[in-house]
Amino acid sequence: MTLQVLRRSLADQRTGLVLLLVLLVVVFGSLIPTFFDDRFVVFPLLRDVATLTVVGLAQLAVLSIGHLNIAVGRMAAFGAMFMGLAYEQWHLPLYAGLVIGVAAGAAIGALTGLIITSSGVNSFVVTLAMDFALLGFVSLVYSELTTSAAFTTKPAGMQELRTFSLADVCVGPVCGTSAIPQLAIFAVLAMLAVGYLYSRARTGREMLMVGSNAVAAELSGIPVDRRIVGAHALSGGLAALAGFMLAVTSGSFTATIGSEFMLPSFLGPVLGGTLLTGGAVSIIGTFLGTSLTQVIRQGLTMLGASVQSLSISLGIILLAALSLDRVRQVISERKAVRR
Amino acid sequence: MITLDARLRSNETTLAVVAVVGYTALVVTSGGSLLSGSAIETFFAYLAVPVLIGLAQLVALAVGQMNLSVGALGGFVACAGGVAMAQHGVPVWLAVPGALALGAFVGVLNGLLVVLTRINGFIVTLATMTILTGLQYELVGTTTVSDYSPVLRDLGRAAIFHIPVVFLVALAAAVVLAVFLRRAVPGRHLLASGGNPLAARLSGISNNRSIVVAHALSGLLIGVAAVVTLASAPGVNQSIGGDWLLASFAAPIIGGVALSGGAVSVSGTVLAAVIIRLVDVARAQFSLNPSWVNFVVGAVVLGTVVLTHRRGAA
Amino acid sequence: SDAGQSAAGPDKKDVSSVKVAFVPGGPHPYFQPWKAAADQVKADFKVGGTVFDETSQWDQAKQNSALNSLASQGYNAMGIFGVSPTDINSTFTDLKAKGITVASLGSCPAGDKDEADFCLSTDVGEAAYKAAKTAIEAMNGTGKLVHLTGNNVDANTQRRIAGVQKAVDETGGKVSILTTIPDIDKDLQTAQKAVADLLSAQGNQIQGIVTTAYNPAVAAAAGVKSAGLPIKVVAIDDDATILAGIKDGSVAATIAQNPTGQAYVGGWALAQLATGACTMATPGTTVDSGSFVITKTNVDTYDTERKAKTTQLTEQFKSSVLKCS
Amino acid sequence: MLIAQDLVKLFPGVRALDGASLRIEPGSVHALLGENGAGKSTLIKILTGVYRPDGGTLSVGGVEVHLDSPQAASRAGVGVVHQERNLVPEFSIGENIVLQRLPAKGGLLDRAAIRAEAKRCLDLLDLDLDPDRRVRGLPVSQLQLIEVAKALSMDSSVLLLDEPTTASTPSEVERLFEVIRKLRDNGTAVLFVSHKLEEVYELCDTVTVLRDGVSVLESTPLADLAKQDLISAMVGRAHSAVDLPARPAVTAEPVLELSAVSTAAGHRDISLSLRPGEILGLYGLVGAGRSELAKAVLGLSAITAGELRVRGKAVNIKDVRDALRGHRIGYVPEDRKEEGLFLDQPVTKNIAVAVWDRLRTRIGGVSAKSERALAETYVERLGIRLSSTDKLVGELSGGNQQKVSLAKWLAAETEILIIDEPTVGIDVRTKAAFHELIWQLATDGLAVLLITSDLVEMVTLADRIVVMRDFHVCGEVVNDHEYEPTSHRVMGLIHQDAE
Ligand SMILES: Nc1ncnc2c1ncn2[C@@H]1O[C@H](COP(=O)(O)OP(=O)(O)OP(=O)(O)O)[C@@H](O)[C@H]1O
Ligand SMILES: Nc1ncnc2c1ncn2[C@@H]1O[C@H](COP(=O)(O)OP(=O)(O)OP(=O)(O)O)[C@@H](O)[C@H]1O
Ligand SMILES: [Mg+2]
Ligand SMILES: [Mg+2]
Repeated sequence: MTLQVLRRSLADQRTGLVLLLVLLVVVFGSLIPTFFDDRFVVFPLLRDVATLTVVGLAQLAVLSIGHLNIAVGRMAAFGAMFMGLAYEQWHLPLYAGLVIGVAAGAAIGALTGLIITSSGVNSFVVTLAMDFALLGFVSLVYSELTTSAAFTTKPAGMQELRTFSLADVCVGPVCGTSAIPQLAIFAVLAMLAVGYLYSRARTGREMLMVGSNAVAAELSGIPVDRRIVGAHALSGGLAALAGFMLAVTSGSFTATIGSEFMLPSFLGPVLGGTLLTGGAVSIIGTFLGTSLTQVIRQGLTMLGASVQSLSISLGIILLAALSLDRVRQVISERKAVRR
Repeated sequence: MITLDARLRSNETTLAVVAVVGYTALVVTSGGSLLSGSAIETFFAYLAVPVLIGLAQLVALAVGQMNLSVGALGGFVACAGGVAMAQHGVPVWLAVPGALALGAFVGVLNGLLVVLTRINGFIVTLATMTILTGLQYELVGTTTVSDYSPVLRDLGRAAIFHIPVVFLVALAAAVVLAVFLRRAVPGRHLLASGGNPLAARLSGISNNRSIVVAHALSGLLIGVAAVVTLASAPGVNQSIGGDWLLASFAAPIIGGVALSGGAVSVSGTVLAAVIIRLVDVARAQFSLNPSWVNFVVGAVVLGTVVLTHRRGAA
Repeated sequence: SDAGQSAAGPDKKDVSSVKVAFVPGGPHPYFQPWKAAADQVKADFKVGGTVFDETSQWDQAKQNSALNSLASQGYNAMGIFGVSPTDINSTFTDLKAKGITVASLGSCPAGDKDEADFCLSTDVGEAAYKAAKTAIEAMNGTGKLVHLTGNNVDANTQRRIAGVQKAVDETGGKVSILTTIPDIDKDLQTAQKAVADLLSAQGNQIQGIVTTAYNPAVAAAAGVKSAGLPIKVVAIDDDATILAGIKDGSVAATIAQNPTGQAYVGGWALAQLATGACTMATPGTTVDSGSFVITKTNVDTYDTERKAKTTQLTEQFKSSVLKCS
Repeated sequence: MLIAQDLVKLFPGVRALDGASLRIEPGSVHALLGENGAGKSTLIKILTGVYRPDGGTLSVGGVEVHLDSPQAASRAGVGVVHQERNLVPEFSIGENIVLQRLPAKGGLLDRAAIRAEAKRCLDLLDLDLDPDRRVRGLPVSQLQLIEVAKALSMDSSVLLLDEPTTASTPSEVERLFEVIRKLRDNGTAVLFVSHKLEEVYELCDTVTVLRDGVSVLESTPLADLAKQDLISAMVGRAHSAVDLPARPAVTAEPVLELSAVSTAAGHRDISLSLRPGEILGLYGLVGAGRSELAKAVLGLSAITAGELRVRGKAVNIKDVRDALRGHRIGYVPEDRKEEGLFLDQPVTKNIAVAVWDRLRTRIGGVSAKSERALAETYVERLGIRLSSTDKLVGELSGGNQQKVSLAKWLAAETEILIIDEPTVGIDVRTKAAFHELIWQLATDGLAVLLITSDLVEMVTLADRIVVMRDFHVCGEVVNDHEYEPTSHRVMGLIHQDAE
């Protein structure tokens, strides 16, 4: 029994990620005395990890059906734009604006899904075109409605969300740690919801089956088109949530929100074991993959890496991590055979 | 039943018609100024790089791979060539083949990494992209290198009957690539690996070799694009290659190349690059705000996608 | 300078306890003089340390992360070029809340409020105005002008567009703006292509080009030269490529800014504030670091003028911007 | 000539071969038999250098060889048709045929040579196909023959055929056999894998039987063996095909009726009716439009005229979901890999996919426990061989995959079940079990529409047989379960229509 658990966890890609993550944290921690500084290092690091994990989940949602979302960043900008509008033009409270923005993101995602299902054209092409359309549209709205290309109105609670940690959440006399930002709660909720969706809910499981074999899914009574639209809507909604988190972190709602999302959106899920071909997702893996890249970046920055050595080392560590993973896979396969 | 071949061909016809109609419309609205020698020269000069990077992506797509490192590799090779000539006095006759070899070499590395680690090519090239971006910055920092080989730069501006030499280079690359993929045995092996890797393997074709060859060719074509950039850009700096990635996908995909591998269209890719170029020209001619251009291009593509690809009996 | 010695007293920290970080928005030629200035600040004012960190890569999130890392390493004074003018005030607020002295260098936050202790920067609107004026002069006061610039959805770009517009308005219709092309600063080839297409479509109607971003400036200089059109190009900054253009005549003029002065004077003022030797007379004051028209005539001498401006800036800080005990 | 000795092959968790031996002689046709998953395809893949054995030796012409790649095998003179289709869809038929040795002249493909060589191989099989035509879009039966042509082009001294006839019409099979005999007479050694024992007796001289990766009968002359001996060698016990007892006549009202239906797929004027507890056979030659008709019933192609009635009510079925939920109609597709299964998903999900609604816990999620329990029920009921229900379906042998595909629809508990070619590539024992199962399901009240090209199977199971040709119905035969007369009447209908 325990042996089997051991073997299974050895064969799991995520085990490698956890080990690597622990190793890196130990190495950086011993090299950099201030690496565990909760105000300046851990808190902001976790805030970024939280945001990028949600970005990763947004990509994961479409990877589950074997699609890609090239427009993930721009959907974040689109959703964030509605939040900005809600606060600046309609004077809505924080969470009302959040709901409107996420709904707008989900709507644009659903529209993308509808275009894909009604035309049968590859998602790469459609989301690429959508990326262009949104890039133009969002800029136009901002230059039309604002003078400094940003919605700067901050509704009540936004500032707190930016700086508050679990230390500000108390149950009786017991308060949380000041290292964990409150913003991370959004990421945890998103992970729980998406995790439940794909492991337990029929809808999410059916999305995975669509990713695995769309024809068989259709012939098994799965409403394939609806699942495709659903996955894209989920992707858009999560992207908008990530846009919100980024806007809260950086301070205002601008057209450039999400322009840096594309790379991390793939890194997290793929490092974590989500297939690009569809049919398998890993939510924890997405979190681990995102953490890994952010920890590497943070550690290297603190070690005083220059711009160039930062990218070079990041690339090399990624390759090394994945190659190690490959070695581990080969070993665990051998073991299984020689049993 | 419409075969894919026929569909590809009809796709190419459509693209050709769109290109001709678009060009004619721009000529008419410009009052004919687009027919002047210098306008034609400008039109084609900036087509060379899009065609080359589109082809570089096409080769990778042919085996079912993606090459995300096109821009980073192109920028790196261009900067390496520029720095070698300007700061280390490497003569141009050595620098140009050197740049091509460097491109191909990094391509081979990409391919070998994919084959040896069996990591998805998407991820491998993502990692090499990051590395190459760093190397490019390492080479030039924030400066623009421009005082290198006048011979090369004259060639970059030279034109034969108003057709720029750089465009002819791109066109020649396209023709050679088309012949290679259609008629040469290694080219067929490459497409077989892309079309059905298992069948290819069972027929004695090494998929690993196909992948390495495809990445090497992709790198080589990027090397050519880098040389063209060296010749025709006002100089090379850290920003070179920054906008190549999406452009490299746009041309082959609009041109009818399958993302899953095995089905390619060189002429479709070239035609798609022409159409994308027409959008630039229109933007300059009508002084359009780039935001509007992006929005309209995106919306029009989405609209046509919906209208022309209605999933019917297919 | 002996300004560093003024920091002494019971409730004041020693100047060697101050570590100053200079954080540009990303890798860009404009910031390169900051590097030397940072070393100069360390040498001249005996601060505990200086660093130049350009890892932000033009991403506000990455810049915030870099700033926090620096803070954790004990940097308690920072001169920052905010990536996003509308967001940088939040970053300033955060840093100040953690006891860090902050200056906005090279660019001021959008809006009327500046949460940093002070902003020492080129007045971008003013610089664009000067550039346009110079271009109009070179065009002999009539004709059509084109404005090439950077990211359209950036508060600074909007200020530049307004600056150019102001100069054109002052001609009373003799000069008009043919077109403003934003979003072409991302990379050199995009800029080059945009310039070439512009010249090929409407080149014979254009008398002047004013550029307020780096890549378009390089591209415009080269494009006009190779097209052989009699267009006057006014560029931005004094990168070697552009100075070469001025010397060979392909660039009529360029507007140099004063990054060295920003970092040097800014670094000194930061140290004064961080030790507690001085306080701001009015917190959040904006000081113009100066912009300088360079033409063929002063291409070899403009730096003297700029150095004078830097000296004048130090005086200005001592006399009116700071309040020192 | 080709001798394999004590081959061992391990896959994660499976000993696919565990001491398999075999000896193929020139000038003879050697049958390789065994149940699904016995290791036949694995053995062939070792003989052709696709897999490397974990133990054992191989020799060709008395020389020990190590075939570590498909090239090495073809150099050693071994040609093969694998069980799975292996053609490059975007290439022409000609290029596919000569893919292993693309002829070149001056570095470029020699198209004329390709065409000539392809034509030669196609002619051998009497196939009238244009070598320049693209492979994509060709029907399965032709793909299979093109693969045979591809194997022939190698002029190999050993030819291995892994179930080459599963998709062929009787005349195509006959044509293929003639070619095989000709090759045999010219001294080629042929290995032939099939689950159809009639074919084996018609064609083969010697036989090897694999059971669980071991050769239980090795290179024995076939003439000495009765069918029953072969079957008991394969299944490991005496096996007698149960004669299914006659079933009571069905009188209930029809649950599924088509009257004068025409479809967008090209069907004209199709009428038939199906009652609960009845097995209605739909027979026709390959391409007669039976699968398409099933898909039209499921709403996958539009009904353009006529009426579809379910339980007496005219209905308009939108899609499979509607068919399943609204009308309790299920469909087991013929192409299990493309249409039936999720190969990279575990067996559990493959079986439960259509019934997740039923497996929900109180708080609404699908319960993994009841999912597993459900899967295990059907794994046991259908005798699916696997080490764990978490195994990916793609790792099962062909026959076991087919069982999973059926299990999904049994689990869905439909009242009307359309079963398309259920026993293609299925071994005798499983086939008998399948027949019993289908018979039992019908007896329990399920309405079964059975599409099969296997006339024996049809006569064994169907109560009535509707015969189709060219997308229309050309007649109906009441099955008296006597093979000779019934099959004559069925074939008669097909041919009468042709005149
Ligand atoms: N690639 C593989 N990975 C893991 N297991 C495999 C693989 N290929 C085959 N097996 C296993 O090896 C065993 C033998 O399979 P094989 O395909 O050789 O059977 P077969 O005799 O050809 O059956 P069938 O008649 O159904 O085609 C089966 O248990 C199968 O599950
Ligand atoms: N000779 C052919 N050439 C091309 N396509 C064909 C040919 N014969 C049949 N088809 C295709 O096969 C389909 C119709 O066959 P269908 O599978 O419905 O028949 P079937 O009677 O069920 O045969 P099978 O026993 O193979 O399932 C159609 O899609 C048709 O286009
Ligand atoms: Mg088999
Ligand atoms: Mg059929």
